[in-house]
Amino acid sequence: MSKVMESQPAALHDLSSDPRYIGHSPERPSARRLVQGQGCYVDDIRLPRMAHVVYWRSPVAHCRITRINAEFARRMPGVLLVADGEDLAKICKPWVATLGHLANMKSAPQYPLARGRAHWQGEPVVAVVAESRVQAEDALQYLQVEWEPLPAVADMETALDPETPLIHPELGDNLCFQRNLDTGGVDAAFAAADHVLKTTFEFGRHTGVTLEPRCQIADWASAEQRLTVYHSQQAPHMMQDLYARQFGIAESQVRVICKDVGGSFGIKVHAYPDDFATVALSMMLGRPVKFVADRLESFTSDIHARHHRVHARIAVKQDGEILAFDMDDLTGIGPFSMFPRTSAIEGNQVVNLVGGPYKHQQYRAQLKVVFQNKTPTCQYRGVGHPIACAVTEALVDQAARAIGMDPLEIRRRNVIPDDAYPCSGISGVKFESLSHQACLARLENLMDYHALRAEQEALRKKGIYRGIGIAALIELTNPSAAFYGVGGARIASQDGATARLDPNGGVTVMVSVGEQGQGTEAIYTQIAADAVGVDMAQVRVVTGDTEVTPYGGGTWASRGAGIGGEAVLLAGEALRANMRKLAAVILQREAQTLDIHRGSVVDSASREPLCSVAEIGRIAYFRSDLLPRDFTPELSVTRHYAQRDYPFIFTNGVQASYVEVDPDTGFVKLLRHWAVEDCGRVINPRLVDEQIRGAIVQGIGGALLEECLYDAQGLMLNANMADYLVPMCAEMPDIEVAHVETPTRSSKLGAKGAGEAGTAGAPAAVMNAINDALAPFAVSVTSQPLTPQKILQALGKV
Amino acid sequence: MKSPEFDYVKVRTLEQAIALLHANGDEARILAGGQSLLAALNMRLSEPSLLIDIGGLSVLRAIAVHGAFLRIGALATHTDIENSSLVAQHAPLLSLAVGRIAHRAIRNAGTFGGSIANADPAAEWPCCLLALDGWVLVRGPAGERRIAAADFFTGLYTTALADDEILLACDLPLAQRDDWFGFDELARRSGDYAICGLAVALRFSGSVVQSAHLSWLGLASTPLRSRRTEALLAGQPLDAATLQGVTDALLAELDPIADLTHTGATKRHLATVLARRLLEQALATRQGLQPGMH
Amino acid sequence: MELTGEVSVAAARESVWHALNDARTLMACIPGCEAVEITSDTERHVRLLVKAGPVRARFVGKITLSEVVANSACVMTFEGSGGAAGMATGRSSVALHDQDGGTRVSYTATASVGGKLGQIGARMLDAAAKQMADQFFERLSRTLNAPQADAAAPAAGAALEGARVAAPAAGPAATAPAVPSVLGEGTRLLWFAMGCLATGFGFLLATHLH
Amino acid sequence: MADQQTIHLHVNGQAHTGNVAPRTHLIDWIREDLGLKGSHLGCEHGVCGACTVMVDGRIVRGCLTLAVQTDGCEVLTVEGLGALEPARALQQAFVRHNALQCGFCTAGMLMAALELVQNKPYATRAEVREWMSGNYCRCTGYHAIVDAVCEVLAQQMPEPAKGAA
Repeated sequence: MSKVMESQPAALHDLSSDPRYIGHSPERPSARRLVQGQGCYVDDIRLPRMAHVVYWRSPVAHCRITRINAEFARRMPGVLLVADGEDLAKICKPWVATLGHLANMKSAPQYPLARGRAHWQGEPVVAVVAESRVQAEDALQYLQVEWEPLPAVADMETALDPETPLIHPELGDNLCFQRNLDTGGVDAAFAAADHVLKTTFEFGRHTGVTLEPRCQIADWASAEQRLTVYHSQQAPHMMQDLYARQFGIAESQVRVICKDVGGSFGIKVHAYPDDFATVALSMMLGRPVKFVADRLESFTSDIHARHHRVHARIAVKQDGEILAFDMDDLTGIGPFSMFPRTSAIEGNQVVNLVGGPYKHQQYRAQLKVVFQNKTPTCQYRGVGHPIACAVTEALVDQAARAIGMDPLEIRRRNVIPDDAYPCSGISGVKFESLSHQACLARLENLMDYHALRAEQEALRKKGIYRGIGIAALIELTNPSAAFYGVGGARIASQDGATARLDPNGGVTVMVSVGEQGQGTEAIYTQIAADAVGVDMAQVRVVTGDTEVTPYGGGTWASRGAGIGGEAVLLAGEALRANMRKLAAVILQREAQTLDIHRGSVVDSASREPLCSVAEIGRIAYFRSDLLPRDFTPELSVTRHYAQRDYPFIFTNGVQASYVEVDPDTGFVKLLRHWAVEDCGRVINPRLVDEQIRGAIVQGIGGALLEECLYDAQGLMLNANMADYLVPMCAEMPDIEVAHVETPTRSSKLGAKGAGEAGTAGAPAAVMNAINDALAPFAVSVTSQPLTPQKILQALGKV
Repeated sequence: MKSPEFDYVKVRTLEQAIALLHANGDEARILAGGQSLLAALNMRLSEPSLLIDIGGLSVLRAIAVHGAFLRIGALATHTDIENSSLVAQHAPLLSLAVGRIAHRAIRNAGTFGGSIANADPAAEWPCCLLALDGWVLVRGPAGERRIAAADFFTGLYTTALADDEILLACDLPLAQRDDWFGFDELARRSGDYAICGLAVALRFSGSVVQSAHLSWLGLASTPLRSRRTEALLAGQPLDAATLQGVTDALLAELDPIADLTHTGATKRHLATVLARRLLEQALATRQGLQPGMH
Repeated sequence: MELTGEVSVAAARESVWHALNDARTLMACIPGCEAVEITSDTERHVRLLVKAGPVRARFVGKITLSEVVANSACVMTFEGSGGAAGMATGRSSVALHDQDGGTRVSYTATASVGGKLGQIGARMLDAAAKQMADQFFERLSRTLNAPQADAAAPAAGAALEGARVAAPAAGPAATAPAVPSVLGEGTRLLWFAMGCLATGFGFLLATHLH
Repeated sequence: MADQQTIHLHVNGQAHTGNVAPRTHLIDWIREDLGLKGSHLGCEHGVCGACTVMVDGRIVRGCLTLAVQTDGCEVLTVEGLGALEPARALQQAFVRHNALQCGFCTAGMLMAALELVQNKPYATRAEVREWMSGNYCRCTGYHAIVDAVCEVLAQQMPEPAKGAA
């Protein structure tokens, strides 16, 4: 079959009488500013009387702090303050990061700076504040900290053994969280299977390596008792709430401002100990204090993620029917659950998502989340998806190989059909409307699958080993309050937008979701322009300031377009309606006979321009004397949106990777990569494609290169940019992206998330491609990153 | 990450540099390209009281033929070497290797002499210098001396250079008509230090290998010559039997040190792969199956 | 890092043991060893200057001795710090055996490096430790073959800060007394030094710059 | 206290005199003393490329260059690119292809791309990937950056050569 019909269940409806921007790829308003070096990141900001802080961090995984001698450090030029955990604990409350809906989850109280004990290499212990960064670093050399080493829990496999020391004795064990899911008939399903494939998977610890390190400026204005924090952060309102609560002040006393953010990916959606420490220091000094993590401390203090060991099985019939999945996941999360999202969510997601695209009827999963003396882990782009997808898709490929079926064909036969929705997945997740069949068909054409298989076959005869890997995936986006809110975390699942007509006819839109580079400001501009009926050039979007924008959750879980975008659409439409009412009064006509069209008030039937939007703005703001006494124009409109129909709106997609493996060296060359993505309505195709490409490369990094390597004492061995291998340009493939658009009916806009699917599917696609290339040798590798060392070992060469 | 405090002198003459080095001893450090030194300073892993910047001594940047040698000034940058037709003609091995050194921004600043003096066991230049049996020219208060590459690299980041000596240049024997050179390395990312790398210098008489130099990077605490294997190659034709012999000899001779992600055994295996591939390339070239590389 | 090795020294077991117990011999044999301070029968504070390429890191640290069998074996644990630069901890055991024409010294050591140096130097730890051991024993053999050669060892009376802190200008300068012959002193120094020195190496490689 | 040293240099064509501590690296001096914040600090050990600037027409790491070393030099930063034709073309191509997301790497990317288009007019797509691999970008996946650079190379290629490539 070469020609494939594309099925599109829910057709896209027009969102306005004159759709000009939504669905197109106009230029990003901020792009020109950034290519001319006119961005404004936290480290670019210099406030009057601003001081600089550096932290002494634990050099070992676990120790008792026996003595801190700051005498010499305090004598150094420019030093303003040296403070430790006891000093800061006086003004900042400790926190315990658990969620009510994660049954029996445990963690221990955590402080801005370690008190008595340091629990991981990189935990902040002492703060040194000086007039300049150089002076602070100079003084740090003279700080004397004495410590006694304590036994470290490094290996998650033995974290729960009785002989393993307890990191938090008061908790009784090193178990943070566990979950078991069982549909009941799993053993029967495996007994009925023609083939059972069983594999152990390993996933290395990653970290985000945002190019701009974590940074903030905390400015406590003692006179008015107000805190302003310039923060490179994804969730300004969440941080406002946390600062207010931990320091016992009113929310109204806290303002969080996020200007340009140099990449976040989940690294900057958490509340770190040094975030609170920097604020505390500003309060103690009554001066602005800037903290910018240096790259070496980023590696041990930014959250890590992904470290899982999974034993998994699949049961399959000879005809290709998948009967069941069964898996056991162990993950190590560091000594504390991360504040406030907790470190149990990633493992929980793996349980929810394994087997996700398929219609099998039996599933069993066991999850253990354990404490260890390593950098805390938490939500990072893809949260659990890359693990669940790699486990699922590798097992599906093994099943296909066992029964001699084409990998594309076995997926075609087992995915939940496009006409079966809405329905529930076997783990209990609710699906609104997915398009696995359409996406597989689209991929088959996009990559010219059969020609590629022929090429692979021909090259094998010449001793060139290429492989094709396919990965179908589901991605959780547009979360409802079920994600965090129900668990008691004050993390908003709703977002808001205020649209305001300005006197000159321009429209200002203030949105609670910020810009991290993914282009949210651009799509909000597009949506607002279409919704109101003005040119994009007339729209100005403002984000990232808790004092200016409506209250909302911010940027996480691929919700910027689906949640924030809907709020902008609703606010824009409401403003348009109010503008028509105003025009009706001014022109003495019925509102329904008028419309707003490209910056003008027009006759809705003839589209004949009647007056400019600027003219009704002028009258509304400056000549209220011309308006009837009983009419007040409402030209600032706020609308909020929360997705309430489903716990999450799932998206789906499928990726393929084409690689060449050198069996002599174990080196892998990435030749091509394809992605077909269904994120519902595509608001800006170029931006969505770029989100997917960037996310795919981030996923490839984890599959082939990235890993936080630790020794048996819990010390990180490659905590620098040269030894922690992030993907660079030369090795990465060209990536072709195509779309199937199945809009969600849970919103008017119909947009789902697109930010994480690339990361979710890439590791699975690449791992499957490598194992397809290795198939002639009858070996496979399932430990990521898939290094030359591991591939050569699998091949028996070393 | 900001450097600790230090004084800085940009010297106008070599004599001035040597005098300062002599006077300040261990507290002074020579600044050439600075691509390793300044990173170390940023991390505060070193606290010299004086940096002696020799960057202004243009006399040290020359690349020129001196008798039977190509002399490469200590301050010649990697990019200078990349662009030099003299290097391509007389020391083609360097032209083959230079593209593998880090990335352009580093190659623009990093210097040949700096790399040699830094004696990084995974760096390309020390490996090439050793492969070519080149010489290192140094000058101290006592005057100049010439040190053979084989005697220069004494340990991990340590060389025969005395504390008060400055590296002036390196002399590389001019490539001859019957010479064949090859360079290859295995790095997971372009520009990274390699897991393992090999520089090969062969002199043929007809189809027989007259002399063979196999110089390795990334395997030990210094660049390394596999001399037992070289001896085995000398006087042999590059046929299948010889190639197999080379592989066996290397397995017996090499005992690489592991790195973070590759065991010694893996490096040994990869070394044999590199050797086989480069020697097959040499064979193909000699048989005229492909245009001569040089 | 795990390291095991064996070396032959052309001297009788007793004289090797004695040499290993003579602090001045050891200071002559351990590159960069600057000072020793006796803090108890089984504990020594030591200062060491690590020099490797552009790295210059001064370490102070503590070595504790256990399981001593005179003239034949001992076990040491070391903890050393370069202050903000990093720290090293480890455990090692050394045994001396008679053999024709001299003594065979066998050793095993595990070292672990934390802090900044560990973050960037780990990849070269094995190479550095191995080289350190080789250098030490080569110098030791030379010293034993030329008994006078080591007489003028450096570093008597150098200043030293407390254990696991390092701050160039900090702390009162304590004068290290001349070191009497103490069991295992030298081997303790050796393994401490190996741990520290190892940390000093290799970050250059890690920086991937030329 | 090491003495400050006086340096005279041109930055983006403008003459500057500065008093700098010898230890101040170029990128800090440009950002803090000149207030040119377009170049960024990403790793301060020379790997990420965010601080890449041009000194005398060649790209270098601003974190591995001392300000005092650039006495008498011509320094070019992202703020000065608008005055250079090939650089302006690169900026426009980056915008067209959305070859930037968060923008933190962009100044360094543009600098690296500039020396490429000035020195290797016939670079292939693979050579572009190789050349640009000294600069880290976490957002884009590099595809769009490579597209943008290749487009400018194609624009600049003399007509007859275009067919060949």
